[in-house]
Amino acid sequence: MTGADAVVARFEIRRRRYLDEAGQALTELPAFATDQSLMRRIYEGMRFIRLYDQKRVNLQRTGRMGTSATALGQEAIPIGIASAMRAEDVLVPSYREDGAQIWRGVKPEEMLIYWGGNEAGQHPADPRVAQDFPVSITVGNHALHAAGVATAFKLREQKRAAVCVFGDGATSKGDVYEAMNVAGVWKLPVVFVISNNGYAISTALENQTACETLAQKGLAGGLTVTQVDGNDIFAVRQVMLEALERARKGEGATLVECLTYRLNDHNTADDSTRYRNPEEVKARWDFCPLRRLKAWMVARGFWSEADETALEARIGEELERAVQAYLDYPPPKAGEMFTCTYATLPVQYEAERAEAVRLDHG
Amino acid sequence: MTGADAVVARFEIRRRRYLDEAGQALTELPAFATDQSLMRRIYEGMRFIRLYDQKRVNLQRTGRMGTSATALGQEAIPIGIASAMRAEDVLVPSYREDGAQIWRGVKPEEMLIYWGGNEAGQHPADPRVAQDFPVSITVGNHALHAAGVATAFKLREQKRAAVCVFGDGATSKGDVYEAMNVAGVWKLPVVFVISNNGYAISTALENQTACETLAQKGLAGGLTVTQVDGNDIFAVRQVMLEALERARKGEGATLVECLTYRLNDHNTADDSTRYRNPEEVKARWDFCPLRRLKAWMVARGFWSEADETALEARIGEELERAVQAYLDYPPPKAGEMFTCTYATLPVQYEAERAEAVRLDHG
Amino acid sequence: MAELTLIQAVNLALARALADDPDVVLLGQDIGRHGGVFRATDGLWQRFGSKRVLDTPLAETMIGGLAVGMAAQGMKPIADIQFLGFLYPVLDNLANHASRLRTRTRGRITCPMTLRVTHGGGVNAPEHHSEAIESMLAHIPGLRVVIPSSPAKAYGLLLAAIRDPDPVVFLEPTRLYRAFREEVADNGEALPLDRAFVIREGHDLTLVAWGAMMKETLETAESLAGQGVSAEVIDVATIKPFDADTVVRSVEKTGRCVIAHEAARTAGFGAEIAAQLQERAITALLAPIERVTGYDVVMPMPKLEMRYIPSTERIREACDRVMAWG
Amino acid sequence: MAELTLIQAVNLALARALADDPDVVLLGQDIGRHGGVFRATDGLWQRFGSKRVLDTPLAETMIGGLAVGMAAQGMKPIADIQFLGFLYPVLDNLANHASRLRTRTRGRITCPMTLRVTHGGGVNAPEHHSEAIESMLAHIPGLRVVIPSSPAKAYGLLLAAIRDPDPVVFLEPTRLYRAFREEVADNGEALPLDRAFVIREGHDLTLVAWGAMMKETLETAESLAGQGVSAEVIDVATIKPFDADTVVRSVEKTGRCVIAHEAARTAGFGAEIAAQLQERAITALLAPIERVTGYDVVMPMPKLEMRYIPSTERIREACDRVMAWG
Ligand SMILES: Cc1ncc(C[n+]2csc(CCOP(=O)(O)OP(=O)(O)O)c2C)c(N)n1
Ligand SMILES: Cc1ncc(C[n+]2csc(CCOP(=O)(O)OP(=O)(O)O)c2C)c(N)n1
Ligand SMILES: [Mg+2]
Ligand SMILES: [Mg+2]
Repeated sequence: MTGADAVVARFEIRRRRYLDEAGQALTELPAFATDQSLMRRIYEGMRFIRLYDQKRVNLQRTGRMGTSATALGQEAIPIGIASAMRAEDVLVPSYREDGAQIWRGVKPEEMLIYWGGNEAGQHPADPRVAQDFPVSITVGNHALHAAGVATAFKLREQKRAAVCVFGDGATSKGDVYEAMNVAGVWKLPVVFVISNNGYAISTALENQTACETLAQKGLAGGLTVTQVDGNDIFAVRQVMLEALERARKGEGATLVECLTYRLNDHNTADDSTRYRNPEEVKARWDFCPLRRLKAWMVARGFWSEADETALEARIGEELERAVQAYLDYPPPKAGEMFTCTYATLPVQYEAERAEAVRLDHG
Repeated sequence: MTGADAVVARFEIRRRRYLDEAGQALTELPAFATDQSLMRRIYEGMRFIRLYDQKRVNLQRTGRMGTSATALGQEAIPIGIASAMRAEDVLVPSYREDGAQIWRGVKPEEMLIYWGGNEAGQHPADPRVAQDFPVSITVGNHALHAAGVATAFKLREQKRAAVCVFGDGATSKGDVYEAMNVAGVWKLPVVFVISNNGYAISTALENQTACETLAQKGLAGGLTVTQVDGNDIFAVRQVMLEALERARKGEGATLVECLTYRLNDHNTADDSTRYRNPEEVKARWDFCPLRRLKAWMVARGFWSEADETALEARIGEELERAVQAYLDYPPPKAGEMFTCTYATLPVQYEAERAEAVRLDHG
Repeated sequence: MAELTLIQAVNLALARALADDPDVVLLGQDIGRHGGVFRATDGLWQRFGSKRVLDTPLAETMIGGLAVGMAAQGMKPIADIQFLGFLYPVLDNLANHASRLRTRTRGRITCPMTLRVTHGGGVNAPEHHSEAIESMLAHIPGLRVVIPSSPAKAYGLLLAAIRDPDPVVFLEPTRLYRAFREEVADNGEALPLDRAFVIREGHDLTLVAWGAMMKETLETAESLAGQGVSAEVIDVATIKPFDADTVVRSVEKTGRCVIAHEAARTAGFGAEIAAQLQERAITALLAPIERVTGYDVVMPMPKLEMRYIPSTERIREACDRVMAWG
Repeated sequence: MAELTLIQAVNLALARALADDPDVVLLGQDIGRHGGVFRATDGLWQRFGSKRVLDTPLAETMIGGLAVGMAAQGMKPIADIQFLGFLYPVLDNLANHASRLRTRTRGRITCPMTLRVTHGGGVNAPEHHSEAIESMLAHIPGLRVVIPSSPAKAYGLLLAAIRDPDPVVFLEPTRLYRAFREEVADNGEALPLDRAFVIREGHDLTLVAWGAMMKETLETAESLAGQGVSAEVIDVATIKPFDADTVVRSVEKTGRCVIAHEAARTAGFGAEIAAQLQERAITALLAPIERVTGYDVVMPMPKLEMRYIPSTERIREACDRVMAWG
């Protein structure tokens, strides 16, 4: 290049990592690593999602569940996020964070009721999650909702943060960018988390963007950005703790890119062999976040095979109960369509309701 | 920060500059600087816009023109862009690039006919601009249209480039980001130019984004990005030449941020004293791109006061002619509404057309 | 009581809402220090500060999405979109989120937001500034759509929209912003969000319109009176929910009806009104219901916009046809 | 001639268009190697390559905007939006650009693009996957809106949409994708874009519907026949422009009409049809025109969607009311 070029800005993207694939610490672990009971709850939470996902898929395969997506191989992300959040924070999830929603207080059967095709599942009983957003089926829209929630926190001077989770594909959407830009200029207490599992259905990351990292997309909003090994629960949780702290302190928004891999099909309606090589998937099993954490837990003396057996039995019972509760849940009556469309149904639509109720032969 | 942070990516933003405010060269100038006839045409083009803008505003003030915006203080951008483009390239302008459109072949009276409230002005006679896009009134949408045009070039293996110009405010729009992202991943032959004049109507840049540069927004699309002194015609034109060359060579898209300042109100309907200090504006006159270039031209022996006087007379006559042509242009007939809504009007709408024609009392 | 223009009444209602309820927050482009491109928010930023009147970056989708998130927290955001042609990017949030949050969560999360946007042409504005797409909005369940036709209605309906627990799109007829003044009492009284207004009583013919079209409609009624034809004029005011009862009652009396609107004819809201009238009052109809509307063409630029917007002449011709029918 | 499902007919028409015209290019999410979430583009990427079948990043606004730019260069892009609930972000480009480029430039730049998107519910899909907003699209001047009800119509109408010099939104009834097979000749013959089809002749009553609702409508006609009521059934097929002549002719014969559609009632396209019928055939009407539609509520999730979509029972009740009227 000719001419006088002065450098006016410099940026750097860093990646956080603590545990290697074998579960060996690569560096000093975050303080919380010494908290055995916490680490056990975290491991149990990750284990729970995997078994819960299996159950949900089995229900779908046997015609008792609608289409839904699992977090297979990505369990460290929802648990890392949820375990770092406070109850008063607000979670704005995509459709792959059942684990985070359940950790925060949604009952497994409530998630199943939702995925089973009933809005009632998005009205969980636990007051701690009363303000969390429902599952976002529309990819990316929810980033702006999280920014709006954070705007309310900021205007009301509440020390709370909003956390929005979305995938690598979602980063191509303009509304996600718009959310990061306003979060940057208004210094909003929000954390955007990219669950970069390498695919958007069949679209591999290299066909989604030319960016070498997704974290750098946050530079377009003037955000603090960081990348983490998303299969390393220590990295995910620690970076979330730091980002949430920054948010609550009024230091602004953070974009966290979690590197992971989708070991399962996109969802129960997908067949990923149409677009990716099973060999590729097999190789990625070596990076499984659960195996890694378990190895560390056992080595640290925090966990034993006996614990594992007991846990599986416990989760098995809990899931049996949840599935039964789901299957026993009464189907909605036609009138329900009308009850929450407006605070009070305008008289103009009463005749429609009456007809729907009259013709509801159950 | 604790933990093992590895740097995985680095970026830097550079700014291009050749002439200082006084018109002194700060470094070796681009090759084209030695081409006296080109430099004279460039200066004349910039001078033309300023006088054309004055005329258009006067017409508005006297009730003979609709709302429109001027390029006062930004003239180096449209001329730097247009003079660097080839006829076969496609310009996708915003509403502030009359100068670029006219340089490429749109007649001044055609621009006036458009701003006067008649679509006919967007159908210029000159075949060289037959594929250029009409003025984009909707902020930002046109970035995707430019990417689409570039997609056609790429699929057809044509050595052409699309150039899209928009303002600092437009960079907050999701579609502009989406355009940059797809241009990056598909290596499209497109150049996005930000005419950063510091304001989006009343919104100052610091309320638009937290980014220290707008050029860095291109990093979110994996683009080649650069910043230039937008009031330095050498910098604007040279960087455009380089970006267009890269585009035609198949080396991908570029985002160019031109730093300038809007010396005028946003448009003829605006009163900028409501939101910015006249002192601020006064100070910015020292950076006027015309004055700067003229000083250099005179010092270089490319231009004289006699030339200036002759030019003003010539432009004066040309504008008189254009204004007369505009005022003499016949108002459209009501039937025109129907002629181009579809290639052929569906019979279903014939009755509407007949009524409109019947009731057109001129 | 002061004589105010419609835009002054909007400003007054916004000021009242900001003063009454700390959860009310305005957000939009250039609404702060600048006071809005039409001055609708003039002085509000100076009076209530930058935490109540938020100047946003230039992104309509963002304005809609932020409002949804704020409303989900129980705030009462009033989002401002400068022109209806720029509302399209917000439809995603209006149709997929604002109007659905309540039912998606079975009442757990609600969306008490208001979205203000200018409506219609006739002000010599550039492209995309003069649209009228109320029927698209009326098709979105969970939403309310309101359009005032006078300063007093603007004040009362805007307060109602802001206080409503569900999302409301409030359309402001640009052509009426400074068209005339009316006495407006700043009494904080809201108007109902489901009632049409009989503006002028009559027994031969029912004229139905809303927003800026009330002008041509009332002029037509006046000219008809000159010919001894007594027209009843109804201002729909709330497009959604639509108060069919009031219109049906009128048509049962007059037997004749002409509907006028600026929006394109096909699938315009006039179709819904005509459909309901023939469903509920067919035996009373002495003639077909006529629609006088914008044509099925793209809203033209200023040179032709008044040839597109229904003229008094066009409405009058329709009335004459309806009166002469059969 | 092969017996094909509707989705196979769509695939066949796309393959034919790609083979016939080098300017035809498909773009959308997962339409390449994957073949589309419903397999509509199965095998096309393998056969025509990645320069004719483009997998895009995940951004609907982008897909619409790219198509506009490509079409402005004279290409014939066929954009694919996975579900109608994700079309909202594209409305900005459809209403402000695709439908306007021709008139904004007085014919200099045109927009011969096609936008394919699934339509309607009944397939047990998640939220936002089962919308029906054809009336919103029908309100956009400069656009054409088409919806097939059978494999053969899908083939002929899609080819017509692709070849049309203006933007066309092609709605594909998800519920019919694999519902039944029909003989489809791959003869490259297009069907007209402004004609409704009389599917079944009758003289007592006219039933009007489109897309997936043809199923319930034809079933109703069959059950009516059992009661000695002869119903004429019309498939609108092209929502915009709407072929009112065919429907008017039928109603002038039968004097009775019932319209059925999945979309919410208020401002649905049924209103436009009813409005035009009473304008043009009021003297022939022996009863009010009834609309049997989705309710004015948010499209419910699977557990209730079949209570929302008009059932044969609801359509039959309306027919009985209309037959018994007066
Ligand atoms: C706006 C929108 N467009 C398209 C879809 C269909 N869709 C559902 S998931 C998905 C891929 C999302 O990929 P990514 O963001 O990476 O998240 P992941 O599923 O991998 O977790 C698509 C295209 C949608 N739900 N919403
Ligand atoms: C989508 C959209 N939103 C709002 C407007 C109204 N508007 C016209 S120009 C403008 C400011 C644009 O600022 P910038 O992008 O910096 O360009 P500049 O006018 O400064 O050249 C706005 C908000 C518009 N035309 N389009
Ligand atoms: Mg992904
Ligand atoms: Mg600017």
